[in-house]
Formats: sequence, structure tokens, C-alpha cells
Amino acid sequence: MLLDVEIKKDTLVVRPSGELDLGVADRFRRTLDETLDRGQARNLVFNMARVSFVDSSGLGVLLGRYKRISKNGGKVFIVSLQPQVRKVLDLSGLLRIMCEFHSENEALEKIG
Amino acid sequence: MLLDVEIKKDTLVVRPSGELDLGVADRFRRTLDETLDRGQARNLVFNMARVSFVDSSGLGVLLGRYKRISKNGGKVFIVSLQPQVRKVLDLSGLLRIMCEFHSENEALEKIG
Amino acid sequence: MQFINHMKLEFLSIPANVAFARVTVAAFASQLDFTLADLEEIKVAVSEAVGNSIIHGYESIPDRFVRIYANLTTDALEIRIEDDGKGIEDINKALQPAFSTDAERLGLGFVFMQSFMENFRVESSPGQGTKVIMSKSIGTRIARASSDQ
Amino acid sequence: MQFINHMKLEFLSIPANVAFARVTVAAFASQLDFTLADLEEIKVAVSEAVGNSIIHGYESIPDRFVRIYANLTTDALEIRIEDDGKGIEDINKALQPAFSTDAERLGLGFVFMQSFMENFRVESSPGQGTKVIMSKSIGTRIARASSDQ
Ligand SMILES: Nc1ncnc2c1ncn2[C@@H]1O[C@H](COP(=O)(O)OP(=O)(O)O)[C@@H](O)[C@H]1O
Ligand SMILES: Nc1ncnc2c1ncn2[C@@H]1O[C@H](COP(=O)(O)OP(=O)(O)O)[C@@H](O)[C@H]1O
Repeated sequence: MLLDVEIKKDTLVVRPSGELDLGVADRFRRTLDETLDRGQARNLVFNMARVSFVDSSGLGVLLGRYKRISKNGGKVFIVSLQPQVRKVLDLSGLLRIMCEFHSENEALEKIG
Repeated sequence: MLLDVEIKKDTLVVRPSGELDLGVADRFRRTLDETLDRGQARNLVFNMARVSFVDSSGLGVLLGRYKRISKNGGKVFIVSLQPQVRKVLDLSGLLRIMCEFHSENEALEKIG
Repeated sequence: MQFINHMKLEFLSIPANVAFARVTVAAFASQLDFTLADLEEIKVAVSEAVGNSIIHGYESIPDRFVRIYANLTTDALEIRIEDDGKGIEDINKALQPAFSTDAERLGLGFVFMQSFMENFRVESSPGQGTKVIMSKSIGTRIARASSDQ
Repeated sequence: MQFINHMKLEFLSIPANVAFARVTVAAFASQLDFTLADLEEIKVAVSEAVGNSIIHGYESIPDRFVRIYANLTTDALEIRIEDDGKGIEDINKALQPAFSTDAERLGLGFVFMQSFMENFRVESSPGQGTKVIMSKSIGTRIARASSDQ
């Protein structure tokens, strides 16, 4: 897994690429938490365009960050899901709590 | 492995795709021999553009057809080798006996 | 039921091997005519079972072994994923959606295995390790679609 | 030399498993920083050794087993490919380029294994099966290039 993070206004845009499983979960969680600890980001957008695989360990990291952000009143959006990844997120119920958009720009506009 | 064969004038153009190993060698050999048995082809062009892997079992099929064609005075050309496939053909000495061209058209022009 | 292929894979209980295990099982399964969507579902199920052996069975001790047995019949993949770890006290409880003995985890591993595979079964008792047995047949989608009518 | 990962794979002696074996070993090896070219060379070496076990060792009998043991150290893949087949009478002769006991074959399998891998070794005797042992380290290319100077 490679991880690209960018702050746009008060939103952290996260663009992982590769496979989100147990093998990378710790590193994924740590990088996100360190970035959020710096306190510049109120909202979060996961751009999943280049994520080809997610299992429940990967989902755990997404959901944990969702809880952290929404506790502080921020919004969490998820964009550009590949079909096999959407299936797993859908089954987990995650898509009922995180809003899904087609593109990063659409999500950023929504956040305003 | 998928196999596309076409007769152009008196030349059989063979376009395998996938991996040429022990698992497909028998089928590859049989299809080529059945086509050659029909007697319309004097020369042979192997278009390797879509072959991603060759081992010595795959090479054996190429070399066997080379022997058959050249015994009858025909020419055998090989075109569009991927780098990892060229390495194996090179090490085997096959590239010293079969002429290599960049494209199918170049080989067909050469045959005339 | 005719067995057309067998394999057994054994590897260290380290997180990096979750990806290795799913790629290996998918490569084996691809000898049958599974769709790409089926292969992705198999990968998720294998990841969940292997991940559970590593985290729960062996409590993240990295020098133990996880074993996978896989068979192909003419129309199905059968797999058994085993560890010699601490085992499961109450299997029915463990199978409940959202149940986890680890507060950081979602309790969805068994849900995914059951949703994506067929003939799912767990054999486990405390101190005796855990076996997860499951299968998937090609063309389930078609069978499901026609049974909908 | 620190071992960082181990695996063992066992599968039926059928030609379809040559591809399965090389994909599995390459997936395992890819936990180290091998180049794509290195991984392709590993795939060829594995295909040759597994193919030999099936054709020569087991004379194409499809219900026997081939075993692969693989280790990763911090900078190398070590593999051992084994069969319980008929074994090799004269190993030195078998290793000669273009030597084959099968007129249809090229006698290049061992040449490829020796060219693409390091520390290559064969253990075999008639009736006792065959073990091929070989390794490959990351950055061989760099080592080679600098030793050229
Ligand atoms: N191989 C195993 N060894 C021991 N306990 C296990 C094993 N697999 C599952 N469990 C138990 O079953 C529970 C539910 O598993 P699962 O549905 O995969 O959710 P999660 O992994 O998120 O906890 C785990 O929390 C654990 O207590
Ligand atoms: N696993 C094996 N069991 C028995 N004999 C073997 C085995 N591997 C190789 N040999 C013998 O060594 C010879 C040379 O092998 P190789 O260089 O791979 O060429 P080829 O497979 O084309 O014959 C084979 O022809 C065979 O006689």
C-alpha cells in the first residue's frame, strides 16, 4: 500500500493505493492518526480510486477514522470505489454511515 | 493460453497469448501441427506480442515447429518479443536460428 | 464429486502472509472458470480466516504456522484454513455479526466468510486450534438468479 | 542470516500446477524488493524444476505430490523443490546443456535454473526422488554491475 495525503482547506484528502488488509492496517492507521493529530483537518475524504482490495482489517481503519472525525463534528466522505471494494463496504454497513460520491471534487464541493 | 492462427498467402501467422509452459504445451503443439498438416503453409511467423511467459516446455514447441518448417525449405520468423520472453529465447540459442523482426508486417515483407 | 486438484500451503503467522495466502488461493481457484467477482470474494474470505488465525488464534505471535488445504472439483473450490492457536470458547457467539473479542475490530470476519462462500463451518475448542471450512461453486450466481423466479 | 518468512507448498503432479507453483513462489518472493525482471527469472526457474518433477520424476503420473519449501531472509529467496519420483542416475550428465532423457525435450531446464538463480544444487539418486535447491538475492544485478568495473 502507498499512501498519499493532502490537506485542502480544512479537509484531509487521503488517497491510498493497493490493498487494505491486516498486513498494512497498522501503518495505514498510524499515518492517518499522525496527520490528524496535527489538527489542521476537520473533515476527511477517502479517495479509493486506486484501492483494489479491502478486508475487515482495512475497514476497521476507515471506520475508526470516521468515528474520530464525526465525534469532532466533521464530515467523512468516500469517493471512487471499485466494484469489488464497494461490495465489501456495502455489506459492512459502512456505506450507510459514510456518504459516497463519484469524485473527489464532488465531495469537496459538498463539504464547501 | 489462447491461440489465434491465420494463413496469409503461404505463411502461417501464429499469435498465441498468455503463458507458454508445460500446462499448455500439448495443446499448442497439437493445434499447430493440425494446421500445418493441411499443407497450405510453407513459412511460419510467431507473433509473440501477447506472450508474457515462456519456459523450456514452451520453447520446445517453437523449436519443433521450426525444425518441421525448415526441413521443407520454409522460413520461420519470430516477432514482437516481450523483454522477459526474449531473455529466455536468447539464452536458449533460439534467436540465433530463428530471425527476429519488430512486427508481423516486417516479417511478412521479408518472406515476400 | 470428482477431485481434480489438491494443494496444501503452510506459512508463518505474520500479517504480510494474509496477502500471500489470498493470492495463492485465488491462483489455485483460477484453474476453474470463476468470474473475477467470485475470485475477489474468495480473496476476502481467505483474508478474514487467515487474519483471524494470526490475530485471534496466535494472538499475533509471529513464529507459528497457518495451514490451508484446498481442493478443486469440476465445479467448486473447497478450502480448509487451520491454526493450532488458542481456539474459540463459544462458536455461536463468535459467529454473531459485530461480535469481537477485540474492541478495535469490527466482528465482520465471519460475516464476510458466510456471505461470500458456501457450506461454511467452524470447528474449534479452547486450546485445540481452529478450522474454518468453506467452499464456493462456479456459476452460483446463475443458480441464485434462477431460484429467484 | 535472519529468516523473515517461511512457507511450504504441496500440490498434485499435474501440468496445470506448473503455473500455480510459479505464481505462488513469485507472490511470496515479492515480499522482498525484487525487480520485475528478477521475479520473471524466479518464475522460469520454478517452472523448470516443477515441470521436471512432473515429467521426469513422476513420468507424468498425475496423482503424486510435488513440494516446495521457500524461505525469505532479509535479502534473499531460498527455495527447495522436491519430488518422490524416480530420481536421477547421473546428476553431472543431467546438468549438461542440451542433455535430455526425452528426445522431445531441449535439455535446457537445468541451464535456466543455473543461469537465473544462485547457489544451485541437485540432490538425487535412483528411486529416492529429487531435490533442487536454489536461491536468489535482491540486488544481484547491482553486485554484478559493480564487480564488472
Ligand atoms: N482462528 C481463531 N482463533 C481464535 N478465535 C477466533 C478465531 N477466529 C475468530 N475467532 C473469534 O471469533 C471472533 C469473531 O471473529 P470475526 O467475525 O472474524 O471478527 P473480528 O476478527 O473482527 O473479531 C473474534 O473476535 C475471536 O474472538
Ligand atoms: N525431478 C527429476 N526427476 C528425474 N529426472 C530428472 C528430474 N529433473 C531432471 N531430470 C533428468 O535430467 C535431465 C535434464 O533435465 P533438464 O535440463 O531440465 O532438461 P529436460 O527437462 O529438457 O530433459 C532430464 O532429461 C531428466 O533425465
